[in-house]
Amino acid sequence: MSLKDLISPFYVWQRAFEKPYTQKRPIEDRPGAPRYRGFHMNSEECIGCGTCESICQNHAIDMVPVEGLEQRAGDSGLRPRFDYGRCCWCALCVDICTTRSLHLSNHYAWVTEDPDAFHFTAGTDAMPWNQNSLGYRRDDDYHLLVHDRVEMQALSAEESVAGFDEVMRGYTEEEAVLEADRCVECGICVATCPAHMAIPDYIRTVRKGDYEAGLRLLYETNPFSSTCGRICTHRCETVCVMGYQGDPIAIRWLKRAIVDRVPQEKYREILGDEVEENGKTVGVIGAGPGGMSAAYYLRRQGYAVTVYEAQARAGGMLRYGVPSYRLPDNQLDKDLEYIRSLGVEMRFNTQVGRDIPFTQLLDEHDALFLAVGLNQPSALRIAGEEHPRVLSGLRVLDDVASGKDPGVGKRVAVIGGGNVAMDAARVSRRLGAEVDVLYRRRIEDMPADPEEIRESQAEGCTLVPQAIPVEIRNASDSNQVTIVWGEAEMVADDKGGRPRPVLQEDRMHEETYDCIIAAIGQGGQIDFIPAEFRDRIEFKWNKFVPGDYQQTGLEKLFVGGDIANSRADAISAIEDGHHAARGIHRFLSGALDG
Amino acid sequence: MNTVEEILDFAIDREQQAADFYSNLAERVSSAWMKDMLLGFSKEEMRHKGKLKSVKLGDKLLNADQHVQDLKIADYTVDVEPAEDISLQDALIVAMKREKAAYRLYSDMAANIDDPELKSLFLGLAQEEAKHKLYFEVQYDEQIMRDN
Amino acid sequence: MDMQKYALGPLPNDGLSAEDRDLFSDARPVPYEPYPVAVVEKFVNWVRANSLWLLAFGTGCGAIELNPLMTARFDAYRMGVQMRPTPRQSSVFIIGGYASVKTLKRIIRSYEQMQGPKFVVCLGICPINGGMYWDSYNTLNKFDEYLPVDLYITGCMPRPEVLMAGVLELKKKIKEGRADGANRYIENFEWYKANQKRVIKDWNMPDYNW
Amino acid sequence: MANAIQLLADFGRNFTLSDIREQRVDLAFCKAPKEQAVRLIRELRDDAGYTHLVFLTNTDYIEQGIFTLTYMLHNYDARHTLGVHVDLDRNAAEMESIHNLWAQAATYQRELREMYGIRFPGSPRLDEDFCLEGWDQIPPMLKEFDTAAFSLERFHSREGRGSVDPSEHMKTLLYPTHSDEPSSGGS
Amino acid sequence: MFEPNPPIDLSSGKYLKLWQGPQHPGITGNMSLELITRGDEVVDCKTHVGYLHRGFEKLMERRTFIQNFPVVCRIAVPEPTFNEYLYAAVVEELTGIESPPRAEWIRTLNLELMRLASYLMWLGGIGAAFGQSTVYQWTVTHRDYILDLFEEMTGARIYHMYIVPGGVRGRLPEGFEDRCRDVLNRVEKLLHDVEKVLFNNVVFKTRTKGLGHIPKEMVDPYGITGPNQRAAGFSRDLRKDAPYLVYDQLEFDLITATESDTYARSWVRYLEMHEGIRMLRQCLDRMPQDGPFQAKMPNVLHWEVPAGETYIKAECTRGEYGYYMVTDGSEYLRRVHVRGPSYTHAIALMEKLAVGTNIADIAGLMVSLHTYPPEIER
Repeated sequence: MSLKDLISPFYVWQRAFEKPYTQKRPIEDRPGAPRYRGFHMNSEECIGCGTCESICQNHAIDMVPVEGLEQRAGDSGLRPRFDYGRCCWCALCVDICTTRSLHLSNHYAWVTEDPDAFHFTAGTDAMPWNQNSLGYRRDDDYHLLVHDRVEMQALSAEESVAGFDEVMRGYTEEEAVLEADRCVECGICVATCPAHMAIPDYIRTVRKGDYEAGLRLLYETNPFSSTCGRICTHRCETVCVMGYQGDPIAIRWLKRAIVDRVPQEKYREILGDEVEENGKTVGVIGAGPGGMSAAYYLRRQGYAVTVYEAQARAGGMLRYGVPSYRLPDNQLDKDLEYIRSLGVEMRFNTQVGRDIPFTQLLDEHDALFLAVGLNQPSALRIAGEEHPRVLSGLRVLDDVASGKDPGVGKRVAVIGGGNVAMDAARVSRRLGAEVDVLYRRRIEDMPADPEEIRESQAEGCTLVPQAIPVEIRNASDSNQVTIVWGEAEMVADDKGGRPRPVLQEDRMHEETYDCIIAAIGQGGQIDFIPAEFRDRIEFKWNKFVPGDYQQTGLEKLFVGGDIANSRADAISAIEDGHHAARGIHRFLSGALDG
Repeated sequence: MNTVEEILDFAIDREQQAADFYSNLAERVSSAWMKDMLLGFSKEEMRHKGKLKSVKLGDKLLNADQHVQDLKIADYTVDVEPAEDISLQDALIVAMKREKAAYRLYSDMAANIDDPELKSLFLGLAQEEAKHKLYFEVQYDEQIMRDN
Repeated sequence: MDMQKYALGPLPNDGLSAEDRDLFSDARPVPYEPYPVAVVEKFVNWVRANSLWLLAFGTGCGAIELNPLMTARFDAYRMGVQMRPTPRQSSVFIIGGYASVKTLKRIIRSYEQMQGPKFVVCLGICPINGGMYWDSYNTLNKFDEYLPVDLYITGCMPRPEVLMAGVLELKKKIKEGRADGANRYIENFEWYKANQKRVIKDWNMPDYNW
Repeated sequence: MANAIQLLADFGRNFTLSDIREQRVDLAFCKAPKEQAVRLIRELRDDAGYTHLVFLTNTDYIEQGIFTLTYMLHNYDARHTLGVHVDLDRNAAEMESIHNLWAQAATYQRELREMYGIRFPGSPRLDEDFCLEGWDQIPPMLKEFDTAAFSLERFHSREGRGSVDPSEHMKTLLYPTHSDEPSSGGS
Repeated sequence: MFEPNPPIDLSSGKYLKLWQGPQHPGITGNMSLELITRGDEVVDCKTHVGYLHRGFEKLMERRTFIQNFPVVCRIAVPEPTFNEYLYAAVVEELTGIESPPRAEWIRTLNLELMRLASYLMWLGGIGAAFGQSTVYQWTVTHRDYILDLFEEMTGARIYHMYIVPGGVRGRLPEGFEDRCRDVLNRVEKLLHDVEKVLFNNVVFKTRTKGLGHIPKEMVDPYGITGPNQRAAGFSRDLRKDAPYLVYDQLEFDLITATESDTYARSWVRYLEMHEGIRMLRQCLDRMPQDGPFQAKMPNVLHWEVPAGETYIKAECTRGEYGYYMVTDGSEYLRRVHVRGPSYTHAIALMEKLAVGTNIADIAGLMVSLHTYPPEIER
């Protein structure tokens, strides 16, 4: 023991003269740090995808409906409800939040005597911390999700324009798994998909490499999987939650990834081919995606199905309107062949009304599904349109699909901005022409798929937006044609529709081409239905207005496809067919009130 | 036509004529669907007639100052014959052109008259017709030129 | 108050062996009766509220924030709070988060040994609904099934500042005469005991630890 | 560390070692038969410098019906860690005790007895409760023990919870009839 | 080597069985010692643990790899970040992810701050165990200053959940370095005061010197690691022997002692705190200011870690802390074992050291081994 050791402890007194450590008002004066992980807040961007619920290891989050909140495309109408008897404030929910709507405030005090009180729906319940501006937010450089899409291998513009080879080459297995891995499996897309395909489920099969299970899932809602894996309008991707901070999942390509890995020979083995006949017959008018989809699901339920098709081959617009660089014939055949192999009877070159009366079909079958599509191109109805160098877009595509040369020449003007116009333009490029695409509205208004627009531009088509064709004249060369067009000004629509183009007569242009391809829209043709049924079938403008289950007032008649819906795409037609099949089955088994 | 009453009677009569035109055409067309469509047009004209009647009775007023949009589709489409195999596209063209002609008529009359009250009435009628034309133009824009 | 319940006779003390049974009291606890004069009861409650003695038993991870609370920086002593090493001297039992079954047994022992008036404050999420350990085979999910709770403070961890807010809330409750957990325990004694014995499979202590 | 593999090769002359794998330069694993394991570990400790028992633990391979014990040994001088695996029959899990080699091994063995039901005859206080008290179920670390179900059943969960699946919710509200279920007749 | 204590006949009346804990102020956390005393002398000691057993290893088997990241820090309450780091390191090694250099520096900073905070808490404990409550008041307060730093860096005081597989969760906040330096200066000043008040205190010296002597030959058979081992004369420290993170780029001295008693162990820790401050200052000076702090990650919602097994260890305040993990290629791990130093120190070692000591010194002895019950039973 030393003297120093005795005295040294008294050093403690020195601290008596220092400022005390004690916080005067700890409750009031110590808000959480700016990054503090306090209580939850949720902003209006929330779409109720439930990813927060999936990642929560404490099961502290429930997705609950919120009164006054409408569900719409891309918003489930649910909101996260937190159980503060479970939450550990790890903020994984904030890190994973797809819309970045969820974050934490720096508020941390909640004291009550009621153990059942610790529940609240963030963002909608009035909580004391809702106005807090500080608190934990995900750092911009920190990610728990993969935001960049795995790009698919594609032909370069030079390669693709050189022929009719498929432009998109498909994912390799590794690429498909990587892309599938990005999916958070929230299922928001399912409601937006017209066919309500089990998207998260089949994406999971890609991730697991179980393509057979994937194919079975696809066929539950869509017998045109190979086709849709290529040319679907993929509305699902527009609401994909991954799109809020990065690229949406390439849902369409993943569907294709499944189909590409299952050879056609194995379809019957994987999907089954046994059909239990139920003795009833259904007629299907039109062998397009809608008709064949109905045929597939009806056949699966045991109906004897006969498909009446005016053309020589099945596929409808998919065959005659979609060029092979987007959808190779053998891929369409892959889908169709399996449907036919189940025993669907096909009557080609049989146009209802011309070759066989509608009433006969009505008598012969227990029910009819009609999906004749829109195959009448709208006319330009401007002066000079009867010029022989004015072609219709559908005709050009049809010719190319049938192996004929449409003879477009070296310089082509395409009128229109839909997929038919884009395809006509790209086909013309492949046939060696310079192409201008005249469109009345702006490029962003084009109804064509964005990638069609992008690719057509890459392939060298010149888009001329806000150009209204006004007149067609003879050119000096009789093999050519001159078009007069005026610039358009966009005016807002008073009733909230898309902006409308108005011709500016003082800004006119004149241009001479080898041909003009008109692709401004199409209408339907249903004059074969006798007038006596008119009162029982609702029709507005140029479309059917079906009731529940696609049924018309003429109980035996169900309708669908482009001629019965406003979306006019393959996937909607497929769902119409499937839904009509459900309806027909209910109708014929007495479960549907006619 | 020097009085408000006379002018309105004239206009009402024109609407009736238009309605008759469509119902006559409907008689002739072969397609049940077009027949229906044309009867719908006819009904639309009868509605216009009804509106003018209530203007005459003083229940409603015509607004001469309102701005009605002109999509000018009727200007650059060709004239078509109302034949019995008329298509929806052509029927719409016929309709918008008829409305355009009516609009022209009233506008011209307004230009040639000095009486401010009557002038205003003609302008009001012209705007009515412009609205009808816009209706058909919008339908044409939406239903026929979907992709353009 | 239903005196019927307290006339049920002596506690069975089934968990004890025959020779041990003689060593422990089998008396039933009796609920606290407020002073008949309201003003007196109010005054007494005011006194109680300003002298909260915490039992030094860190039953779970929440105990970690009791150190800052009871030291210079947050200094809960100024609110009349201090730590006591034995239940006999304590009036507030802080359940520091999750309670395992093994700890529950000691919690019950300690709680029953505390002299009234006594209050239970639960810290953190785990005693509310299982919290982080909602699926653990060894931790309780709803602490209020086993002992009466007067106050819950959520958080993981609840910070010392919230603990202080909790103390203020508890004081308020006591002053208003609403902190009646101990009476609830006695009034629903059979229910609490049944719950306790449902999870404590080796019950080898008296039914009430006097 | 190349000489770790060399060392195991040397030991391999007297022991039947399998699954020799080098995870890192300072970490290797090998598998020894049950009968040889304790002798091997003793020799590793006494002759090869693996004097530090880092831990002893068990992995449950329920699909193969085995437990795999891992004796993690460390050689301070060589700065090398060696994991010795020993497979046990899951239905008759018993292993020789090493409490005589390392004092703290008794604690590990006690834990394994409680958590997996593995017996280590002779190990002190083996059958005393370790972490659990009054446990009346199968050992909790066994793969077949469902802790969530047990917790729910014994400790309950608070009322007032309930979640809705977003896509199911949207289906119910937006397209309730688009379902095959009510009409699933045929195949 | 395991040597049973001689049998004791309790019925002889010479002995008293005494439970220290779990409800006892002289116990570190929620655990208990079953002591048998003869007079003031402890003749037998048994450690009882499990009061905090939550079954982490089981719970982790049924959570995905990202879901485990917030779980692990709860294993050792006063020192959570070592769990975070080791879990992250194990998952990274099995997945083949490499966390970027900036994250490695931030992690080192984080771990050393944690070490300092944990030691401060311990220093208060050892002071209080020997009647020096002033030290406890000082150090817990200074630890709180470090918790403030953690709060602004990670968003929480206790459970930081900041070191995530792949990197760290965010950059350092604006002005953090300055505030950190300020706290380090304050802590350093405090340590000098503590030296005067505690380590030079005749009472403390008298009571701790010679208490709980661990002979050198006991170290390996009892699996003693960390400061307890270094105080017995071993120059072993994983930061030197198997450098992880950026320890190979930091200058620091290995602290050892030879006396191997409570005083020596305390003194080693005390000097290590100074080394920790030295390392922290180097981190602040040399840390990269930009660059990524997170590796490219897969979608964590269904993160499948390839099949494999590994063991990663780090030097925590108490010794060798390690994670052993077996994966089978699924979204869930097959087995994780958390190797904590308290496991051996608090049970086998404590039971041995307690025999022959004075009952009044049990608390101090316990603290001098620096054990955390939640880490023992997990």
